[in-house]
Amino acid sequence: MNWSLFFDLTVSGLTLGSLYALIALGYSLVYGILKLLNFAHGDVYMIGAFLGWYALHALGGPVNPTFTGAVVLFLMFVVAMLGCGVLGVAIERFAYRPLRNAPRIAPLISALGVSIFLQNSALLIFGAAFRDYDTFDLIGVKTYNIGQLFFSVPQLLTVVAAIGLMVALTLFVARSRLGKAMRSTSFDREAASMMGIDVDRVISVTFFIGSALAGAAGVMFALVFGQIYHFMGFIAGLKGFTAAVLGGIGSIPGAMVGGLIVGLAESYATGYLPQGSTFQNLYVFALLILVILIRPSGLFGKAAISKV
Amino acid sequence: MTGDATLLELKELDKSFGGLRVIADLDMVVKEHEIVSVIGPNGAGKTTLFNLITGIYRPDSGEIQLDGRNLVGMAPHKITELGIARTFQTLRLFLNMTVKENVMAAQYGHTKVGVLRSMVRTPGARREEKEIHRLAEEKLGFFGDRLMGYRWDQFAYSLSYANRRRLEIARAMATQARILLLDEPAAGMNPRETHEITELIGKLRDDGGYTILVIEHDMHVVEGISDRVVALDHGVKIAEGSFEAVATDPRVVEAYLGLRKTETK
Amino acid sequence: MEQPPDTPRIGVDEWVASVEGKRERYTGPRGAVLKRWERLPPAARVLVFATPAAVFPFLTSGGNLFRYGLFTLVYALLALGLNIVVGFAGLLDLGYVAFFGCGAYMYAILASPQFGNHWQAEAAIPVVVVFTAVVGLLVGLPSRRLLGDYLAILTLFFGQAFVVFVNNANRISFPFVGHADLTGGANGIANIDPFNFFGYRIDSTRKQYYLLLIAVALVLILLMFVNESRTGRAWRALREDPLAAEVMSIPVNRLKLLAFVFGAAVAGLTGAIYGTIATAALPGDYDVGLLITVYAIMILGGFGSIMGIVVGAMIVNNIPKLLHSSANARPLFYGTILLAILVKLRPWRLLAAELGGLVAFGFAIHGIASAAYPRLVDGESIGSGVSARALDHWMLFPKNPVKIADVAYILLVAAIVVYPQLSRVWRAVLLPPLLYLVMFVWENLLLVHIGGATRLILLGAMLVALMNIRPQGLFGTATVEIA
Amino acid sequence: MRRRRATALATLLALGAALAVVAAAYATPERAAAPSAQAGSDAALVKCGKTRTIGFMAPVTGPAASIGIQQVHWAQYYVSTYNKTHKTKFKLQTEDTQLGAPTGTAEALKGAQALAGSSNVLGVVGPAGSNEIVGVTKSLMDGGLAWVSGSSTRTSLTTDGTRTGYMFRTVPPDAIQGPTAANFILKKLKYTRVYIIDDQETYSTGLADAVQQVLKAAGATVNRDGVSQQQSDFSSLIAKIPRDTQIVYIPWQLPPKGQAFGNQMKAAGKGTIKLMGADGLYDSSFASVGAHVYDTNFPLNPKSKIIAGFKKGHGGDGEYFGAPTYAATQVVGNAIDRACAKGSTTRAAVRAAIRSTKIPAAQSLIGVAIRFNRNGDLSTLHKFGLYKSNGTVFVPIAG
Repeated sequence: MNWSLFFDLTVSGLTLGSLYALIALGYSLVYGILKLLNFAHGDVYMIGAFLGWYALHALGGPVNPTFTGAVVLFLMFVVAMLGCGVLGVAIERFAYRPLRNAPRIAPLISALGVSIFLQNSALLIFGAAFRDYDTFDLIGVKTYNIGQLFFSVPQLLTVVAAIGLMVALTLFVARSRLGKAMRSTSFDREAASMMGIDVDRVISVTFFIGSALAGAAGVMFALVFGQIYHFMGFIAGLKGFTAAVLGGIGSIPGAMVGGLIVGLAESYATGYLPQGSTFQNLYVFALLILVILIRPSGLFGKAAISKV
Repeated sequence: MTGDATLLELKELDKSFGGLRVIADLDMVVKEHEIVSVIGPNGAGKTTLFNLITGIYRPDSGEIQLDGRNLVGMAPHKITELGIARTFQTLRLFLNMTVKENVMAAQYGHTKVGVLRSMVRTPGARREEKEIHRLAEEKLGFFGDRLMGYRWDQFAYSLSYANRRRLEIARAMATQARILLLDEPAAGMNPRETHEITELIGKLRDDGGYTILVIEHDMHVVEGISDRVVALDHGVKIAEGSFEAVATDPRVVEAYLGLRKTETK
Repeated sequence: MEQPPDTPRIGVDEWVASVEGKRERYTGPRGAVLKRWERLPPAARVLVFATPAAVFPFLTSGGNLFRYGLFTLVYALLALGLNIVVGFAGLLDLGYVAFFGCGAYMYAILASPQFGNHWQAEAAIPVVVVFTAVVGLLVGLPSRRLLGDYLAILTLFFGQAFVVFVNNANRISFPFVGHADLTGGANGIANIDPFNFFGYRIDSTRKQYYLLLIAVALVLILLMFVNESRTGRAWRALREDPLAAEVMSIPVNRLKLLAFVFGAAVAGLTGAIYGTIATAALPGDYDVGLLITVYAIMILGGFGSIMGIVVGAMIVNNIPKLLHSSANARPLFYGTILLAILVKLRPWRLLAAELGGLVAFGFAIHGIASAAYPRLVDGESIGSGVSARALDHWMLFPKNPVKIADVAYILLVAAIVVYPQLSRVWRAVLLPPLLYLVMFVWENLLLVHIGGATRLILLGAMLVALMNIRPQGLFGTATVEIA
Repeated sequence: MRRRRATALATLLALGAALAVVAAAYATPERAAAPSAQAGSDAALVKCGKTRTIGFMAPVTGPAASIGIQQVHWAQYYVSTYNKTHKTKFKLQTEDTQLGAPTGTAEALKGAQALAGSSNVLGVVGPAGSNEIVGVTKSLMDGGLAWVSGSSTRTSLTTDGTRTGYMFRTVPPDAIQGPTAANFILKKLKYTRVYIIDDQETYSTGLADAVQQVLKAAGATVNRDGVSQQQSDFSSLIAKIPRDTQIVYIPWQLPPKGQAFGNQMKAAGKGTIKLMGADGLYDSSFASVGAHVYDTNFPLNPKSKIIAGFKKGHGGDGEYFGAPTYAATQVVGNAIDRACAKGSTTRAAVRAAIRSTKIPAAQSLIGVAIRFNRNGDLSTLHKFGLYKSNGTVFVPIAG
């Protein structure tokens, strides 16, 4: 066994997986409450990456930052998460809320419209060119290793931050008043509103959190892989979506595990399977189909018993 | 009036959900042209019983026989084709189809023309289509002017609650079933509508020739229609017999009527 | 929805009132036209649309026929197939364009130099259609167990897998046959033969157009017939409520498969035709983007509305092209806005006040800017002519608008989101500045990028707006969903 | 009431759309070419007038917009400099092909048909992608139009004989670039452990195949992989590259992707492995990865005034990927001028003029004279230029 390769693949898989998990959480949260596939979620993630870029450059750029690297990083995350959160709330307010009682497919289409709109607005404003983060200098391009286990600072940062955010979210949903309101709304929206829960507010908060996580993922992606462009949301959104479904859409731990599985599967497929990088997506899809066929509601999803 | 031939027979039926036994060791017989009411408090397993009979759930053990033929394991649509049709407590009409289309759609099972033939409208296809229309109108006609005439082309969602219940029954009739399973046909109705439904159920048996198994909470209705009453509690049959016998059975009173009698009567 | 139990009007339905209302409403010329339309037999309805379409080639040039006519029909045919799966049967199939690709590749294999096959069309088309139908069946099989969103994800992946497969199939060695370059990999399969029916070659744009017109008309009629048959009703029933459908003697699984198979067959046919138009089967042609386009068509047209699809195809194929030049785009844009205001703003006094306010606001801003910030007015509008020059005295045109226009754009998006939340009075007061902002962004940013991002931005915004106004699509009937 | 108004609005919109379609079909100047003109347009006389139209096909929008924009800039640069110094003017009729976009080659096809049907278009610059060319071949040839591409490199496009006399290109095919790169790796660098990664697009797979073939024939250890062009996370792929690999060859077409790949190699601790790109990556952003980066490109003339002028006009940015499109525009413009000597011309004449193009090295930014061989390839270019990064830009080195 080539341990070095295995470690490398694992590190890369975990990094990617954390990002997918963060994106998947957004899908899952929204799906849990509204039973809606938010197609525009991937594009929110893209906007997050761009907001981070603007924050970085407003703070003097990667080479001569106004503050120390850590502060700049922190501010980048804050800007991206807040910005995306507000964007998410606006999207819900404008594109989904008027359609609560419309046929199921209408909000899907509306979401599609938002996705096209965001993607091309980014093209319009940011331009078609790729933008570099160049933060390799800011936070150090140095690679550390423990034995044969190589990892870079951004990778470590991504995994740690992703896990931190997810723990925080889990606690929030489990402990806080709003979190409880979210759970009850997700369980039965009408009953929740009868119990005096402001459902609209809960939904707004859900969108805010999900989108903020996507924004954070966008910045992390750019820190690790260095580059952003207006079309980047689509593939990431698809993978996040896959992760959410794999883990059981609507379930928070499901999204995390699903994300990590997709990331690792992708990485190992690339490394070990024939023509791995070429057919990478095919392998991931095969895995997904397998999981769905065995457990139609995903790994952590509850099997819905249709009430007759 | 009531024939002697057994039409539907349940033998030692069992069903649990995640350790909770919803139907336990149930035996039951429905004879031809009989109206049998199933009563019991909420959670007694009444609707589950219907789901088992119509094949939506598969029993853990036991048999369901229609005319001596075991239905267990058959797909729901197959069971309906063999002659058991139902309505839903929660009303599950095809809301965005017209009244008449609802009834026509339910004739799928006993019609034959395939897609390709209907695409080119062969004479056979036209004939069958005409027959479907005729039958639908006949079934809707059963409800007097409630579902007649210009209402045929209205969408089902535009119907009042009571008419939706009627349409569900008409839809079940259109499958050419012999047994109708009516799940709380009078739920949510006012006294006058309830009275109408009671009369209708009698008419279904007398004029329509249907055998009827009905779940009902309203004791007026149960009293008015039942040849026989079966009381369930926690999936167990606790009493069976005439309305009077069951209603005065101490176990039933304890389980159910003791709490409810004053409210409903 | 539910009637309170003690309402005095027993058994009287809400719709009695609504029916009476509707009857009244359908008077006048519009009512007369609608009534006529409803009384027409399906074949005649198709004729109403097919006649102008048949005349179209004589009115325009080859390039226009290709761009506006041919592709409208390709998309219409494709969307008709999708309509069977999604519109009729209610199955969210996101891998649909893969069937389109299957059709094109299959025909390419049968009739191109790739394998030296040159089949006649009358033999190749049935083979292609049956082949894609079988693929549809295979994809449909696992779908029997899956509901809604899971079906969506599975089919989406089928679509992705298809693209990856055709893009890389040249790298695969198959068992038994060894290496066979089935799809030409990234290069695709070139030089596909035109259809050859018993020696008659469909090789010009006009011939292809008529072939497509016949295909669309035929599929339209067939679908109308199916829609009014037991299968059509069963599909709709299963769309409405699969469980109730199953209990009402409808074999839901078989009908789902049937919908998949027929949808795939139509897509396969379209694919073969498209293959002869593009003269090549290229892997990039069958990706998610096309799926979005086809969905947009079906949605605009209205779910389950067969005639609506044709109109949807016209809109989606042609509007973006019309917007291509600023000469067309400007009147179209302002026309739409004016129309929206005319419809929305009543009474006319308010309308006049708002428009007057807009004009005044423009002059005021322009006056202030030219006095205080001359940088804001030292550019000029795109295009020439009196109207453009007049605009220069009213609208701000910075010489280098890039940054300020970007900011204005973001501001505008924010304003549009916030605006509906305001009270009526504030909305009335803020309308002129908002409209001015819209025009500023349009003139300084959107119009500049009219060949690029603008068109798609407008498409996206249109989809959102349409869903807000009419969730059922332009021609769909209103649907009601129970929670 | 509200619904009724919405219905009215929807109906109006639909009617408006339908009307607009018909109106547009009438209004566009394409009507000049009568319906039957398509076949006859080959020999149809066109008055040249003061302003001559060059058809231009490029991915202005869509996923490949970042390279499309470069081509637009270079083509426009030619037109604007030409128009400043000449009495006759050129105009570009741009058709957006949206390479790699939603509706696939459909947009390219429509664009080609529009150009073919637009009687004042005399020649075409573009399209960018090899697959697009496969798609539009019939449309353009039916219209009698010649096209000069500045970026399609699939060898077979010119050699398979289907487009002879119609297709030309100002960028040499894979058959020239591939061996140049392979021989450099084998003979100059003397490397034997090579990793090749294509980006699954037609340009890239073609080049990768060509290089792999030569390397394998010489007995080198070659690993081959492919990665989707849409991907920007390469970490797992990088993990797979053995640490004793000497050079990674990535013939991709998006320089920023090459840059990201290089940076991620460094981040993974594999920054010592050499990298090599092809003309698609010839850009300062790829060069900025470090001094261990090599590249092949058609020899640009660094002293060319054209390049200097372009840089000045575009904020110092080279955007070299678009440079051959300048040459392509130059070829078409030049040919139209010659064909128009008598005031009117035909598309056939323009084709012939392109075929006989002779632009001297001094006026050409690619460093050599521009002439075409029988197939439509540059006859003056047999070898690619080799470059090595100095950390920020590529500098030529000896092959």
